[in-house]
Amino acid sequence: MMENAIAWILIFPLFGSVACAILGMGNKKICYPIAVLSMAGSLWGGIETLRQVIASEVHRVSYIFGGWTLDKYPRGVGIEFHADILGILITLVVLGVGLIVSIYSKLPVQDETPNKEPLFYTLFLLQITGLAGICLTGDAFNLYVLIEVAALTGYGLIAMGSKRAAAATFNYVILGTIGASLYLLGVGYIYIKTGTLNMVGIHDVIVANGLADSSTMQVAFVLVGIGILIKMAFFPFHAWLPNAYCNAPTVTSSLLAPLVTKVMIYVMIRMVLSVFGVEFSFESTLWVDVMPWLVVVAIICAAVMALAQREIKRMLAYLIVAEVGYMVGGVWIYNYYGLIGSIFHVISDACMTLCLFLGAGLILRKAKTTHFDGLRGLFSKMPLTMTGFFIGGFSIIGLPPTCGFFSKWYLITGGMVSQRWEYMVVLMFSTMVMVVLFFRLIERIHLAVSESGENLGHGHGDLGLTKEQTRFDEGPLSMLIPLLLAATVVLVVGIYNQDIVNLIEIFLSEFNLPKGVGH
Amino acid sequence: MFEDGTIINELFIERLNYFIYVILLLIGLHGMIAKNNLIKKLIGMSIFQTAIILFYVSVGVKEGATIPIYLPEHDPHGSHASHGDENGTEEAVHGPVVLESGLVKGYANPLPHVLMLTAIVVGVATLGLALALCLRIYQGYGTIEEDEILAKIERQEMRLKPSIIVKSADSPKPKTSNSENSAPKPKVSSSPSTKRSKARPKAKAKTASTATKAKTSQAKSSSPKPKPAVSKSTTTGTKKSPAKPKTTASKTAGKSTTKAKPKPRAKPKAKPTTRTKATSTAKKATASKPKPRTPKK
Amino acid sequence: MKKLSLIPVLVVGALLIYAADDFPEWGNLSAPASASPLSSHFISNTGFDTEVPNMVTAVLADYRGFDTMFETVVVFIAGMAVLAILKNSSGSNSKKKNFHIETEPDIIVTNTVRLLIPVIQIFAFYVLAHGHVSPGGGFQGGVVMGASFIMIALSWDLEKALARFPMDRCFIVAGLGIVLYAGIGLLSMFLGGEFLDYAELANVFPVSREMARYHAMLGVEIGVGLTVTAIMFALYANLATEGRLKGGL
Amino acid sequence: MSAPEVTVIEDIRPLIAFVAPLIGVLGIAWAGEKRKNLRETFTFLVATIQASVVLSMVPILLSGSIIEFQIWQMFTHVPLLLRVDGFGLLFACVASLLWIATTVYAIGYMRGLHEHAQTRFYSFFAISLSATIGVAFSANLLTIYFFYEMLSVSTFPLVTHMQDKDARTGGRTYLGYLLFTSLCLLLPAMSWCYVWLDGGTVTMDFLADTGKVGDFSQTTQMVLLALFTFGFAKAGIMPLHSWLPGAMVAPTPVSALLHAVAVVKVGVFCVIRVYSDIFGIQVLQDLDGEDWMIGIACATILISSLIALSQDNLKRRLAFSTIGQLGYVVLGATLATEQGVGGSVLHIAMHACGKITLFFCAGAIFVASGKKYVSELRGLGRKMPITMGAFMIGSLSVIGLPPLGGFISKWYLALGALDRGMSWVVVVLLVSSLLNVFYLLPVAVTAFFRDPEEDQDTGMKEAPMACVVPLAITAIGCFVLFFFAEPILQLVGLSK
Repeated sequence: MMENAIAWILIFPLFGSVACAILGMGNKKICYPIAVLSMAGSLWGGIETLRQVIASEVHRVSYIFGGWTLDKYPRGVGIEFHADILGILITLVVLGVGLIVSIYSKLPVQDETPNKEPLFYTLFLLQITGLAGICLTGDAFNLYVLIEVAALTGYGLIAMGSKRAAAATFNYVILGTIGASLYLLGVGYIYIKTGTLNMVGIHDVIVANGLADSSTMQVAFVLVGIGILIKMAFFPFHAWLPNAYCNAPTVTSSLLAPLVTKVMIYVMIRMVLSVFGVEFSFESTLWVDVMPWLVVVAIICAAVMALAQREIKRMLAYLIVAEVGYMVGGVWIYNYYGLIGSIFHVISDACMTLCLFLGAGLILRKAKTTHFDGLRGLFSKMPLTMTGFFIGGFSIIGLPPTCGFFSKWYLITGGMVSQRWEYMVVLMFSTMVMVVLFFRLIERIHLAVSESGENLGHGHGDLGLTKEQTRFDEGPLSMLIPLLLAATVVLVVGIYNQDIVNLIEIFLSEFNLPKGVGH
Repeated sequence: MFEDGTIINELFIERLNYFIYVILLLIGLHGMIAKNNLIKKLIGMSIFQTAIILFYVSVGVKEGATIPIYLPEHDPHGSHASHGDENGTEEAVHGPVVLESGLVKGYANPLPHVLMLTAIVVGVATLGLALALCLRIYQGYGTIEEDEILAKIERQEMRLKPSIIVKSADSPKPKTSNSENSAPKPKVSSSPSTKRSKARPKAKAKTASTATKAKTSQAKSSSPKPKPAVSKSTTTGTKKSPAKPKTTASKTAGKSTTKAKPKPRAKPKAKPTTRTKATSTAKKATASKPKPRTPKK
Repeated sequence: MKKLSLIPVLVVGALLIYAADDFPEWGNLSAPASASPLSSHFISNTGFDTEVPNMVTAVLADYRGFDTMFETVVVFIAGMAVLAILKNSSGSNSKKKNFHIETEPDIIVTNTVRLLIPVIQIFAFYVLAHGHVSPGGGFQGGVVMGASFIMIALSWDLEKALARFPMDRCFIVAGLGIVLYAGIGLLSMFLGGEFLDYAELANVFPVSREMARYHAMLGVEIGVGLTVTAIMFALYANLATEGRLKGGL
Repeated sequence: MSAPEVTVIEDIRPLIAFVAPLIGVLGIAWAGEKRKNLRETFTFLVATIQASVVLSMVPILLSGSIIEFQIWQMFTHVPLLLRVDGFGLLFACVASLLWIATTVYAIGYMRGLHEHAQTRFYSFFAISLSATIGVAFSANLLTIYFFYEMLSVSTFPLVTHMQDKDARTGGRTYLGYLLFTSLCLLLPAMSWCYVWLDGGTVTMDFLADTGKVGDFSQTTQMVLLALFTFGFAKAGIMPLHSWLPGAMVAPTPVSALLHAVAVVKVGVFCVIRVYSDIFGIQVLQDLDGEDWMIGIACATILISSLIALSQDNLKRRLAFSTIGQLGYVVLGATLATEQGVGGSVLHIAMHACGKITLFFCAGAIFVASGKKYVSELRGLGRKMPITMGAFMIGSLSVIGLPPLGGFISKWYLALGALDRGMSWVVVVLLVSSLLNVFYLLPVAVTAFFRDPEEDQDTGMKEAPMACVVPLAITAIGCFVLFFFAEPILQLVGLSK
């Protein structure tokens, strides 16, 4: 059991989902415990694998399905799961978020998608399966299949939402398919030149045959890169994201928003570092010169669009787009600290986005709207929810001791080392935008002032609301506890960031990355 | 003309498949991006995926090779003609052997075929799901033309918008009858606008909307005030100064950036009181709309 | 807008043509893809490792069995997602459309189909089971099998097909297909190997390790076939009726 | 600023002083609006605990050792480290002792005005004080930044306490200035030091890394100096000062403690830390462009005093006075001489005592009479003799007349200026003291020597006891501090 822990990560949710589909036909109530249990089992597998990875000398666990082990067969004959520290860290994020959201899901799923609980949980668990698989797989084509697993479940989960969700999902389907297909094409280009699909194998062939100058490989890099950028909603390709996440059911957006974009950034990091290799990606392509400027444009546009929103979920959706810019920038400023920042930001952004979307879900449930106009007085009505929500918010701004501060610190340090001033300036700019976003929200909730600046109450803290509207009325515990748990995670990840960063440093130490002057 | 090294030779003779797949792929991509009809987009998607399949299969081709199924003489169980596999001991005697390396070139590369089997299945799954979405969209909006869907969504949002404001505005003082009377007003006045916004360009509607916007923002700002003596349609209501709502309205109009939410005044003749009527006018508008546009195509 | 969309399209085209120049020649035996150790291993060792003559099947169901498992899952997801999207979704615009046909099904059509269906289904089993030695396998067999049910729905009506294969059962069968596939993998894991290491099944079945792979592959293909059959029919039934599962085409 | 040879003692007391208010918040929130007395008992209790813990560390410091406590490792090489040295302890003493006074005062003020949401008020007050103590005991730049941000955010609900339009404007200015500067100026500056100094091993520790910035080029040093000075915008240096008058919309206890003591003093405290412990006196003296900073500090002093003259709203006048006084502190630090820095340190204590008295008085006047403007105060001195007497004492201390605390600090500042050979700075000090006289004394003079207006209601009397007692105590404190300047300097470790 122990040596197969990495397989159990996927087996638990896979069987859980089928169990939901079959058993759920008879008894809908059974789906929720199945989902929570399989997530817990999966998380156990993840933690066990992390232990193995840390314990192993090379800091990675290679697991080849079907018994096509490396001692008897060439690499790439079977499909390999290749868990290095980075992969297993992101997997743990996926599983952790999945567990928290699955606990959270009980009531919203019942209320928002009545009679569809078995379907919902089936897709939910398969979504986790796909995302966790993406993080672990060591096979370029298997990655495509898993991306599609995650994407298709995502389409289904989103389309269960409001009426508009269908149209939004359709856009997502088209863009997502373009992205995945471009990735597939890129893998084909890699295959035509290297003759293998195994990530390690590809890297070995690139180095051995000196393929860095091959135009096919260059185009393959572009295709894979653009495919992933579309999937992660990088700025010019972000069109699918806001509508999809806004109109999705609460649980769906809480699950997808923290994970999908982040996992795709992980894929980019993996492609850049492990598959194509540092020399190829950074030295022999133009991406290092071009991407930081695209990132600047992306962050500015996303931040400005977030400013224009008057609805929490939509605002958060644009924030995600901006955050994607952070992380992509952290990779392409090309240095050690930038990558630490990028990887750590993947982790912390997942935590804080989870926090925010769980909070938004609770607000929607209790206040019946997430539009800014309907939020006044929520601090007294649901103080715990608001605490959780704004811990996430402060983390996005980057206030210590939340994890957002530390990731931002590393990103800034990275920009400093690479002397990418434009990236640093834009980080500052978007930080200020986020300050405005969240404190404007606090103002709207806390103050008895309308947006245009009129006093609404009689003064002395009167919010112009009735007693019932400000009375203490928290959401159900099954939703509140996951939110507070997520908020705690945001703080804990911040406080113990050094431990995580140490792990990331172990991972990065095998790559030859510039560390800056005097390091 | 076709000497070695010329581009024509390179592209059209030796790599013809790769050239054709690019063309197919571009057709598909263009269809996905540019077509207005959702089904046509899906057709584009299928062409796109098929092009990729063609590419992969081309990669697997080997000159002079046969399909990747062992010929009878290489069959792991031996020739079917001479040996039946009636007993298990046969294998020990006649066990499977590794194919000699010289024979490998006789079989096509099986891997791309396997990959494409997977890709086909994924394509089918995506297509099925997308068709279901199309059905759902058609149920919701009665059309599968993208621009019409967008227009309808915009209109719905606009209809939704005042109701949110009203909700939050009249919720603090639900008792005062005045604010209740005034509250539904913007909702009603906005419903005929469905027709208007359809008929005229967006920018125009935006400018025309300022007046009603003043009204709605007034409703928003004034109704929760302690003094219930706020009457909606006139500017006499607010105690502070009658000019105030106007200024705020212009401010909000300036601020509204992403989506124009046009709320033109109600036309005097068209004054639908119920929602159903409004939707019927909306339907009429959409029904009439495609007509002038189709001949252009 | 349409003109604008040409720009990315042409850019992509230019990129691809640019790269095509660098490709190995079409059908070249020494191209990396064809000459790589991977490809030659599949060709030379498939028989030795698994005793399956059809390399594609062996690669699909054994070497890259993990991929195929998720491929099956993708099919399953498609069915679940379509159901999730269309269930209880009857919108305002759907009621004006009423294709209910009052006339009886055509006698010639129904009788022909009645004759054809057993043949089709047997052919489906053949395609599935004979996938080891000839082109075919779980997906192909499953699709043919699913088509037979669709044929019933087309020639009679959907209710008749649904009476034979109710929607609930559809999803149970689809789920069981995945359970069968993953269960074989799980079993081999419990027997001491990795997940999907069919050779370990030789510990409990009286066959050699190679033949264990051979037979397990058949089991896996049956699992795939079950899922594909059920989902193909479910997709048709749901799409044809906008999720109402009555009336329809 | 610490003595060269010191013994380091591991002790948890700094952490207790920091955490006690945070735990107290739980009690305060639990007691809530329904159990007012219990809630305020909690506040008082926590304040007392904090003050006694802080005071209990004084003997250790006087014996020549410092206390350290590491909370956790933030980054590689950078721990979140609490260290109690003389300067920090002095600031902690000032803040925690004045918190006790403010607690008593706040009870009188808030109840007297029947303010709303008092639980929230006391909770965030406690959090703010916790953060202040954190700043005082920080051992390196990142730790200080950590608590600095905590203070910015936790004071926001206090500034916007009134929850109306003015509160929104004030709150926006407040946060806009403070977060913009800290996130956009401070963070890059710290990152710069972290990356480019000594191979990334620099923790920017106040003890170990003093003067390492000197490795940079002159231009870089100057840019860093500017980034740090303006980055700590709580110090209120001139172009970035307008948050302080804006924050005066808060209830008076907030203005009194936070905007006369905690927040602004945290700002100047950080600036002094940077000047004397990051740059170091020697490096600063060698820095060419440093005169600019002195000029800016002087300009701040003079301009703010001139603006204060024109303010009729009493609290705003005091706010601008505060900006000017903060200028003194920064000036002392920029002078980069032993005497100058000593003057700065002393001025933190002296001005805190004097200014809090003035704010207490302003609040007491508001509670008793509802008056906010200087011009309305005619004849008030006869009705509220204690309050106005305290106001007089506070004014004189801020102006800098012996035998009041304010005199000593100004004296040291002048000495520091002369040390650097900048006699024009002394002139600036004199002129500004004169301006202080012009804008502070008329208040007391109007209250005592002008006849009351005709229509004034006659029933007016002193504010509640809870308000009057603290302001009397702090007024006495202004006297007492005059005689304790030498021990303070000894504590800080500057006295030779």
